[in-house]
Amino acid sequence: MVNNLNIEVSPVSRVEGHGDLVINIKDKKIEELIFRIPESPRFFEAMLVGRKYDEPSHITSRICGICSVAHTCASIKATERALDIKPTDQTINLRKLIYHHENVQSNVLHVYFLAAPDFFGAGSVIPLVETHPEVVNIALRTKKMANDMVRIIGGRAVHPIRTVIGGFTKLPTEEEMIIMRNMLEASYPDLEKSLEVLKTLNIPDFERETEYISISDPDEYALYDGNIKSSDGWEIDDQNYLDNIKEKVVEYSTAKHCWAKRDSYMVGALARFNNNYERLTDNAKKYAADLGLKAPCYNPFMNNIAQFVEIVHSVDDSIRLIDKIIKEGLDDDKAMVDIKPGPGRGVGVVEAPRGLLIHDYTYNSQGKVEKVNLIIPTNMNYANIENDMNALVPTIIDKSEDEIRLTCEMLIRAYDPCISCSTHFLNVKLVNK
Amino acid sequence: MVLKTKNENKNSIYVPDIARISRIEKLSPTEKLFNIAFEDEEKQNNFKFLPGQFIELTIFGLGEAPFCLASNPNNREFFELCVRNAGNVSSALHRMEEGSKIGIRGPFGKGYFPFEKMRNHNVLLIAGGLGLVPLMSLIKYIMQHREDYREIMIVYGAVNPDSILFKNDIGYWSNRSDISICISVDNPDDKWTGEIGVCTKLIPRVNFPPEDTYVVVCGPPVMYKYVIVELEKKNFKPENIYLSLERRMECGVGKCNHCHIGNKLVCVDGPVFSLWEIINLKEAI
Amino acid sequence: MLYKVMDKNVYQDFIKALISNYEFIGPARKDRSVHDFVPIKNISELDTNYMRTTIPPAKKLLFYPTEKLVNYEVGKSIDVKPVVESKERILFGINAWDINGMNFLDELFTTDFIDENYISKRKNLMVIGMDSQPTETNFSPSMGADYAKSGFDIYLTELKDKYFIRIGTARGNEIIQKYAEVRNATAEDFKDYDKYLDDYRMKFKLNVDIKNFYDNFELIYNNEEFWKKVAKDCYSCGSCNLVCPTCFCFNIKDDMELNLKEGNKIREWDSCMIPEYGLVAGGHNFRPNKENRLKQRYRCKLKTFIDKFGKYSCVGCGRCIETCLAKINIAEDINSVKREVSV
Amino acid sequence: MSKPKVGVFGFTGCGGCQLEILNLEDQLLDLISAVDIVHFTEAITEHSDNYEIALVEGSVSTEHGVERIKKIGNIAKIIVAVGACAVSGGLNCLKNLYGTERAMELVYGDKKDWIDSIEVKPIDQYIKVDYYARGCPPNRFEIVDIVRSLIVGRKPEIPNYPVCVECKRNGNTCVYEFGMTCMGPVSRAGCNSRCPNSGSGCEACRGVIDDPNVNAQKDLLARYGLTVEDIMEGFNLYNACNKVPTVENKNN
Ligand SMILES: Cc1cc2nc3c(=O)[nH]c(=O)nc-3n(C[C@H](O)[C@H](O)[C@H](O)COP(=O)(O)OP(=O)(O)OC[C@H]3O[C@@H](n4cnc5c(N)ncnc54)[C@H](O)[C@@H]3O)c2cc1C
Ligand code: SF4
Ligand code: SF4
Ligand code: SF4
Repeated sequence: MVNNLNIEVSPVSRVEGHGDLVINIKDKKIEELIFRIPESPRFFEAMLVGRKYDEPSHITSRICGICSVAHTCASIKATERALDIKPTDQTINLRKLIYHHENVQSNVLHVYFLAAPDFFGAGSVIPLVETHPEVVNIALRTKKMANDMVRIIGGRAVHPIRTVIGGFTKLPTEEEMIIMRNMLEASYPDLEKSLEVLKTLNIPDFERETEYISISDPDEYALYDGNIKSSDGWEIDDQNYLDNIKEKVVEYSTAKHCWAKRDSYMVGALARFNNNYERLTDNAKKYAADLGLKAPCYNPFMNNIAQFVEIVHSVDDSIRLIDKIIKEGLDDDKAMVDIKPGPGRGVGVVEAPRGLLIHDYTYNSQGKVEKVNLIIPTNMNYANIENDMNALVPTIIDKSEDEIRLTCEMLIRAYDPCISCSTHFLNVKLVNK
Repeated sequence: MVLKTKNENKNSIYVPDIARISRIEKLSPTEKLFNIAFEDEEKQNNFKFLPGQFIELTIFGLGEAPFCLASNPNNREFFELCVRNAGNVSSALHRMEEGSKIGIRGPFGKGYFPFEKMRNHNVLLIAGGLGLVPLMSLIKYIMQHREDYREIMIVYGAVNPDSILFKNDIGYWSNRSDISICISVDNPDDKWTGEIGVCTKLIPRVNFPPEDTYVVVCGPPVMYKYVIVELEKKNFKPENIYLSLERRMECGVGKCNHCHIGNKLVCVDGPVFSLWEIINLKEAI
Repeated sequence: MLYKVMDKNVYQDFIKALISNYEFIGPARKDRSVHDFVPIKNISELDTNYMRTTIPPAKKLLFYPTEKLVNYEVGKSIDVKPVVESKERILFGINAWDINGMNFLDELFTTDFIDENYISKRKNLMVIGMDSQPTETNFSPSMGADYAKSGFDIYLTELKDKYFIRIGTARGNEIIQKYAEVRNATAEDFKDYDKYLDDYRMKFKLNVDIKNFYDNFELIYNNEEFWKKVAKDCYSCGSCNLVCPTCFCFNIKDDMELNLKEGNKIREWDSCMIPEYGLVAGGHNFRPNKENRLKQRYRCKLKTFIDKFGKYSCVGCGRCIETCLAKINIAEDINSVKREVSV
Repeated sequence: MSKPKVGVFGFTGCGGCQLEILNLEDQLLDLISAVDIVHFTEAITEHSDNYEIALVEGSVSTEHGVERIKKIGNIAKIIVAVGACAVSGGLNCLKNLYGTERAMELVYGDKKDWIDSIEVKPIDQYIKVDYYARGCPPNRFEIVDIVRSLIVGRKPEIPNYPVCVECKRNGNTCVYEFGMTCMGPVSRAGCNSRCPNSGSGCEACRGVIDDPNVNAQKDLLARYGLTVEDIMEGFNLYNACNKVPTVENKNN
């Protein structure tokens, strides 16, 4: 249909942050394809230098409002590792619980508020209030549940207060644990209804096999803790991430690119699903099957479905965790452990909603930060998005300009790129046309 | 436990009654006069107030503020408020149209201008700026019962000729021989032929005998100090000098304590006080 | 007043019966050295052996930090209705000075106008008093508030092997009749009680010289230097007011729901130590600096209500002293007014 | 009353403020029906340059950002700065302390020349701001309150009293009693004292009140063993762009 095409979407909306997409097609060939990020860099690695050991988790929480719990946890884990602090089991369980619900918060936001409008042909969730009120209400209720969970455990829905190195400044009460459990139980009907809606969606049929990397744990569907594992078969201890994960400033895109064994890899819900499918709850597996999601899945658009399956898993697993915590009893004496600041290096790796997140700190003898390295999931996906796009565009080159534009935007959104946290994205000054 | 439960009023003291603005008149660039009547006729008929009392006016969804009743207390059809556009409630009121609904609580204040005691005496009224508003209900009452009172004099100071309030009433009174009015402005314009400067300086010219005269003063906080000095020079007696005070008020019914000065609450014990009552209250004037 | 005595071993059953038959509010451990009055479901949660509570129990239950007063719907017509909440509750374990603080609020909220929001809750609140341990900052004996003469339905005093009971109201008497086995107090019991009171008073270590404060305050009132010194470190943070059992200042706000149909008048605790307290439209502030405000607070506590109700509006609980991060100390300042005057 | 047109804009920040708007839950639908949201990058595709109220999140840290904020300032009748980054520069200002050049070199090495990065500033350094919804993240109810006030036509009420007021209304035990420190006595309330509610000290993310008693705060923190440097570092967390009074009072 079109032979020459110049698409510029600026900014790509409904992604958290700010990214521009440029595609130049000449004679049905891609001449230039760039996903550029004018989001200004924030230099967290510099800001952290010299701060006291109890501050990085508060500061890095501000890297991203949407995955603030992930950053907080990665930061806490890195510091605890560096200072040789061992939090109690109670602390770990509560962290896992809050962690689940940031994942739910973020996945709900992404599936319903940001991605869903695409499938209903709307520009945003606002028109859906009129056309699909049921969907909007489910979204709001589920989001509220997850927000409330994070509020109860962390003190607020964004940038948690109570999660600190060594444990928690304040514990939820047993009454609150029961309230949370009831909220979780009450969410199942909505999940059922969502399932019915999601079944009707028309997900683009596109596949490209790539390397999938996530953390992994033999006992559970890993989100908070585990080894780094690749679908290509390798697995390493999280402290040694540098052995396999490489990062450098690439000139053609002027952004820090990550790669492992191949030239790009994917992280996020789909990667976790592909690597850890076995450890999902049976209920979540059932939802996956109903939605036609099977591991391994090579369709990046299915990332949205994987996110939904994770919501189900998080609800299931939270109920298990709550029962366990209630049974063991909440103990104020176990809320915090003593902290002795000193020198050391530690790495904290978690699964942020968007994928693998790495914090690496070195402390000096006064317990102040000397050196920092942060690797953020969207950075890791960046090259993979471009590779996907290069593979996708030729398959749809005969469609109308609008359709091409929308499909490309949908692909980017499927990745759920959280650009505000991409500390390494650069502002590209492009000279094209 | 000795709990006073005498007037077991089901209605909470914080619930306003609905009233309607029936007429709006612009008096100056910053002040408007509002005629208001309760929706409920019975309520309106039973609405009695004394000169000097005030009401709390609610604009629903926006806030509440106290305003003095400016009309003749004998007028039972409606009452008047004169409001300066000063903040949230007052500016919203200024944006309202005739027919709009508002909420009214009151009248409040045990302290009012003692129009009974003033009978058969001279009355000197001193107003600064917006201070004329609370005096209006007293003046209108006196003018209606003019024969009960002896000499009446109004001393009124305004910032400029434009800001003079109630020009119609003043014009009408000026043509009467049974009341004298001195008006002074701080900033005259070309057409101004009257007095210039603060109204305090008109006081020395008053020649009412002190033992036979009631004085009423109302104006901005700064005005009181100077006026009182002048009045004292003239030997007016503190128990015969009445002042209307203004403080921040949230409730109007003696609970929120914002208008608290010493052992007095402006809302329930005032807003009108005799000088004697507050003569030793630090912070009052 | 009726005087009864209850055996120690009856006590537990009495409390249990109250807990299961009423909404029962009592002291429970909060964090470390602080207690809080909370709904008690099980007698094991109750801890009457407390020293400190941050927010006075009566204030907490009768005069909420934020409270809806009026609700309205705005449409073609405007529909306004009061929001008055009232439920039957037992307040158990409140001490003498906090009861006296409540008595002050009772008087305040019924003088001139009756505040239904307060009083309807108050009428339904059954008060069972009990002595607690004074803190070092407590000077309630100086303020005449370490003993409650009224304001309670029942006052329990723990003696060696019995509880000495003062029954203040018919309602209290009914409860005792219904749920406890008691006998009339004998001369012996009164003697034991008398001895207990003497011993109890010995536990209060802080004394203030409030005797001539009423007049001395006038002398000191315009001494700017004195007040500047006293208020130097004040943050204007209002903590002293908010934790005080007799402080009652509030603001009223109108709030509309976003649908612009429904709205409320809401009251919220205010504090005379905050600069905005005396601010009026046009920007004039009647008490622009912290010296003025602290002076005002002391006058309100120690003088104003002598004129109005014949009593201090300070019961000497010491909460404001404990809570003040600037170490501003009402007890010390009363004494220093005295010292300043006598030199 | 016609619905005001509202634009929500993001600058350098974490997106958490926009997220707090999406987190309004029960009130979100009411908000959407009370105003006409014409621009909201994080949530909607359509964007329009026709708006009366601009809610701006994030601080300005690029040349491109300077142009954008000026454009918004020209269009909108009312500008609301939302969140610490927009209000005072927030955490981003720690970069200024480190030095833009040095920071670029540390993170990007010899490739630093491609980066558009300038000294971080709050938005009111470029345009006039009418109202400030402070905090990191801001209190979503306060954002609603500001919008609601603008609709009904009053000045939004933004507290100018210390966090201690809210802390006491919430009945908290002061964290100083646990040996911790807190900026509450000099920091602006409006957050509902959420940090002390959660058992940790206030970090002054809403900035300081108009007339803070800085000397008393310094003495207090010193009693808890903090040095002037510690105190400054704590203050700088969210307020490094501002000349906070503590800085000026350091030597007296
Ligand atoms: C007894 C009394 C009688 C008054 N009579 C009149 C009158 O007849 N005409 C007139 O124009 N003004 C009068 N005022 C002043 C008027 O109440 C204030 O200008 C008004 O409160 C401003 O309210 P606002 O909401 O517009 O201002 P804002 O500044 O937005 O006020 C917000 C709130 O602060 C309080 N407040 C602020 N300023 C004052 C103030 N000066 N006095 C009391 N409370 C204040 C009120 O509770 C008000 O709701 C009177 C005040 C009092 C105390
Ligand atoms: S006296 Fe103390 S508690 Fe009261 S306002 Fe001042 S600093 Fe705060
Ligand atoms: S002023 Fe202080 S000591 Fe007196 S009652 Fe209030 S809090 Fe207690
Ligand atoms: S915890 Fe902080 S905010 Fe609360 S009272 Fe103490 S100092 Fe004030």
